[in-house]
Formats: sequence, C-alpha cells, structure tokens
Amino acid sequence: MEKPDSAMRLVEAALFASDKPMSISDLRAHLGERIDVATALELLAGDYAGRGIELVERGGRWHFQTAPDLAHILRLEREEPRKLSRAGVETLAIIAYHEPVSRAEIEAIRGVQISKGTLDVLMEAGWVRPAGRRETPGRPLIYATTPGFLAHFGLSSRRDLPGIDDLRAAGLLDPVDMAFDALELESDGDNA
Amino acid sequence: MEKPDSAMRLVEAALFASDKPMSISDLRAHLGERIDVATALELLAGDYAGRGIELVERGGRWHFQTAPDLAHILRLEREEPRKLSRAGVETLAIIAYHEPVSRAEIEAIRGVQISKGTLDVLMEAGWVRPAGRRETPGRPLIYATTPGFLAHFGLSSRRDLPGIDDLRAAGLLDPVDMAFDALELESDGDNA
Amino acid sequence: MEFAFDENPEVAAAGADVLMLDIDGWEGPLDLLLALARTQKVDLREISILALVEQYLAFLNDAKALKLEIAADYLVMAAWLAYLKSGLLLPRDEAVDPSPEELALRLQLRLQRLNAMREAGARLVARDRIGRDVFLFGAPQGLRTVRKAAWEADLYALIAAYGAVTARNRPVFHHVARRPVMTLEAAIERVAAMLGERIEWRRIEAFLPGGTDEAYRRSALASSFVAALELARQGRLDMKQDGAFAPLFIKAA
Repeated sequence: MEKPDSAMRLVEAALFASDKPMSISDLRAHLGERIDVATALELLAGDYAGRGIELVERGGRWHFQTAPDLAHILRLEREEPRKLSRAGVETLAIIAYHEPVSRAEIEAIRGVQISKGTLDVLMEAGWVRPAGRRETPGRPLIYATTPGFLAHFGLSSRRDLPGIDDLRAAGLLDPVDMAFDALELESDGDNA
Repeated sequence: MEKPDSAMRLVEAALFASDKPMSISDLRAHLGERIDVATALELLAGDYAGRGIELVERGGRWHFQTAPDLAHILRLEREEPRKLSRAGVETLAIIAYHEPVSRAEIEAIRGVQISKGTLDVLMEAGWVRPAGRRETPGRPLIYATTPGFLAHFGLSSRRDLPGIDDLRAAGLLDPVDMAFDALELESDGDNA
Repeated sequence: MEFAFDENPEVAAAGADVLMLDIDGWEGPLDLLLALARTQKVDLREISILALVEQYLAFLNDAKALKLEIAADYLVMAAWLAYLKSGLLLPRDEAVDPSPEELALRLQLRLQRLNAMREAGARLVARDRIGRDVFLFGAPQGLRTVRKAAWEADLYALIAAYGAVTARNRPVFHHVARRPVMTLEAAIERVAAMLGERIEWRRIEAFLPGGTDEAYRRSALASSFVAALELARQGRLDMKQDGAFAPLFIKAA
C-alpha cells in the first residue's frame, strides 16, 4: 500500500471513526477547511478498490463498507436485517420511484389503502421522511426517501434506482390519466 | 494500493465488520479452515502501516483502529465565544478586588445572591479558583483569581486594577439608575 | 420494454389455471387482477381484458362455492368488470362516456404501473444491503465535536461592574456643607451696637460687614433687616422708606 498523504490519512481516520456516513462538508467541518477533502476521497476510493473493504458514496455521503462480493462469507445468517412486508416493499418502491408522493397517490397505484403501520415502518427504518405538503386542495403530506435509504440499498443517488430510466421512458412512472391522454394523442395522430 | 489476495480480502472484511477484536481462531471459524489467516493478517498489517487506520494486535486479537497520532480528530474541541453574564462579570470583579473572598462575602458586597452556576462559569473560564477555606465558623470556601485571569484582562498584577478613587474620578461610581440596575442584576443572576 | 414476470407465489402454488382460493393472499382486487393478468403470460400491454374479466369472475364464483367470505371491494370490482365486459361485447353506444375501451385501457395501465412497482421493489430489496450483504465498520469510535464555551469579558466591563456594585451597595452619607450665614442674634447685636446714638438717617447697607463673600453679605442683609424690624418694635430705632424697593433708612430713636 502506498503511503497516503496527511489529508488522506485524516479523511480515512474520520470516516472509520464516524458512526454514520459523512458528506464532504461534514468532513471539512471536522477536519478543517484547509484539507482537500474531495481529492482525498477520490484517492482513497482508488486505494480501496478491489480490497475487502471499499469506500462508497451514497447520496453525497461517504462511508466504508465490506465488498459486496464477500456477502456470502460474511453473513452468518441470511436473514434480512429488516424483513419488510410485501406492502412495505411496494410502498417503499413507489415512494422511491415517484418521490415526492402523497399517501393518496401511493394508494392509487397499489389499489388498496395503506394500512396503518406501513409508512411508520419505513419511517422508523429511516428510509422515508415526510417532505412537506403538496400545494393542492387538502394540502396532503408528501413523502420522500432519505440519505439513509440510499446508503442501505447501496445507491449513489436516486438515478441508481434499478430500471428507473426505463420505467420513466416507458411512461410507467406517469399517472394513469397522463398515460391515457398520451395514448389518446398517439392514436389521434395515427388517424390524422 | 496493491490488489490483495482473496484470503487478505476476507480477513480484512471480517475484521472490519466485527464489533470486537478477533483472534486467529475466531477468523478461521468464521472464514473457513483453508484460509491462511496468519499470513493474511501479517500482510494486512503491513498494508495499513502508516495509514489513517491501522491493524493492531492486542493479546492475540486483531482489530482495526484509527492511527494513534490522529486520535485528536476523534474528539474535536470547538470553542464558542460566549459573553459572560452581568452577574458573572460582577462576581469576577468582586473576587478580583477583594480576594480571597467567600461566597457569602461576595453576596454581601454584591447585595444580590449569586447562583451556583456563576462561580462554576468563572472557574470553567479559568479565571477563578478555590483558594482554601477561611478559618471562621463553617470554614467557607474562599475564591481567588488565577494567572489566567490576569492574562485575559491584560493585567500584570491585581494592583493594576483601578482603585476606588480612580473609579470615582472615571464616573464609575455614579449611582445612575440604581434601582433599575438592581432589578436587572437579580434577574440575570439567575441565568449566570 | 419488457418486464420479466416473476413467478407469483400464490399463482405458482396453484398451477397455471387453477388459482388458490385465498382472498387474503391478495391485497385487494387490483392485486388479484394483476396475478390473473400474469397468468396470461404476455406483456401486460397485450393482455386480454375479456379473458381477465372471465378469470376474475370465475375466481369469485369458485370462492363463493367454497363459501369463502368475499370482501365487498372484490364484489364491487366484480360488478364493475361485468359491466366492462358487457360494454366491450355489445355494440358501441356513443352516448356512454367514458367508453368501455377507455375503461379497459385504464385498467391495463393501472396493472402495468402496479406491476412495474412490484418488480422495482423486488429489485430494490435484492440489492446489496447494509447489514445483510455489506457491512459497516463494526466498532466505530464515533466522532464527537465537543463545544466548549470560550468565555469573554473585557477589562472595562470588569471595572465598570465593580463600580456599579460599589455604587449600589456603598453606605451613603449625606454631607451638608456649612454655609456662611449671619444669625439673627448676631445681626441684632451688631445693628444695635453700630446704631449707638446716631440720629441721622443711614442706609441699612452701612450696617453690613465688609468682605467679598456675596452669599454672606446677602445673609447679613436679610438678618440685619429682621434685626432692624425687631429693634424698631422695641422702640430703639426708626425706619423709613420712600417706596417699594427704594433704599431703606434707619436711625436711632
């Protein structure tokens, strides 16, 4: 291993010591403004690439974690850290792919009411948070995902959500009304 | 960073993820008997020497820790300027002019009780210290100023403090709005 | 795009055509419809709504035969689907809005969206997750920022505070300065002595002592005037004045 410079050592030590992922500004606040945190992070990520632990960025926050390919050896039991119900998984997916989204919008996609507890579980896990209100009649509360969600599911940003670009391109993230109008237009165009 | 072999990667990841130091036999039990744990540990310790984190052995158990010379970043002391309350300034002034002085004497001079926090703040600031006990009934603790007090206020000795006549000449003994001041003092004495 | 259809556990358990009759296994009619649509093994955009309706109604029929409690929303959906089916089969009635085709298309769109989210959710939870597939440092010491107060006060504040305390609590003495006055007794004595046997009129000012102390002179004047009044009462002198504020003259009686 090459000898890292002092900025790298500081950033490395701080990320190891911290019990939560740190943003560049967190690191700068802790280590001082003179440290070139961004460069150090880049160099460290390179140093650790291919090792048993790696430096990853999730939603603008950095942390060390074990390499994913070692999962089968490291996990003693294959139990999920937080067993989500099917409703929980679907609700989480809807919030992640549609955010920000209101409860009524989630229910419209799922075709059933959200039972009490589904959103609570997601919020308790630290994956979902209320994100203000939609400025429509009734001013419904809207929900969005958190940096903790990105970290837990190994996403650098929401753009990394599996298949999100395909879903968007296929119009599957648009509301039914909008998709229907688009289809109508298309067929009108064909007839013209 | 060189590419580590798979035994090194496994040992690295296992030690990283573990919440307590692991012995060679712990690692072997976890990773399988075929892994050459001892060699991997040795290579890893070499890899990490001089980095922000180090692989160390204590009593046959291995763990990662932040490099000892970087311990200072784990606990960052940040000074936040805070203005001494009026009760604090008055108490400090009385101690400076009358030291050594007991709490009861300070109160007699101030004409207002002092809250417990006031003396604590002055001691925390490093300006006042307990200076023994007065050999009178009750043996009250007496307080005096510190060299830090003189340094902070730019005094070479307590004799540099202006005397009563100087204060009078400077108009600082003029009883301006005395009733109003007394009221104010009592209320900020509580917050000191 | 194509969506690979996951094997739905409920459907798989019951085989391709026969569905397991467990209403509780589906979260509402839409969920059941999606499961049925998937048995058509085609892209959801290609599904036959008519076939879907048939399957749904057959399913509910079987459920009824088994005397299962069927939730109201399943029956509402059944009624709606039956209506939709009749609309699709019968000649188009232009007066009806929205058209059965539109309703069928909307149902199809809803099923596509639900399916997309179901698959997205499955892919999401299959990712490398912290605590299951990847692990964080097991023993972080934690970074702490200890905020320490740096107390501030300046020398002027200190001195001014002491001045304020002293001014507030120093015992207050009231000194009344002695001012030079001539008492009435002294004035009577003086005027009587100076008057002697003089019989010519003289201004009262002539009886005042010399000196430059104006305050004392004023006091002496006031006292001498009162003394003159007293001596006049005793019949020992006479006073005269030509008018208000005019000079005052006295002589021995």
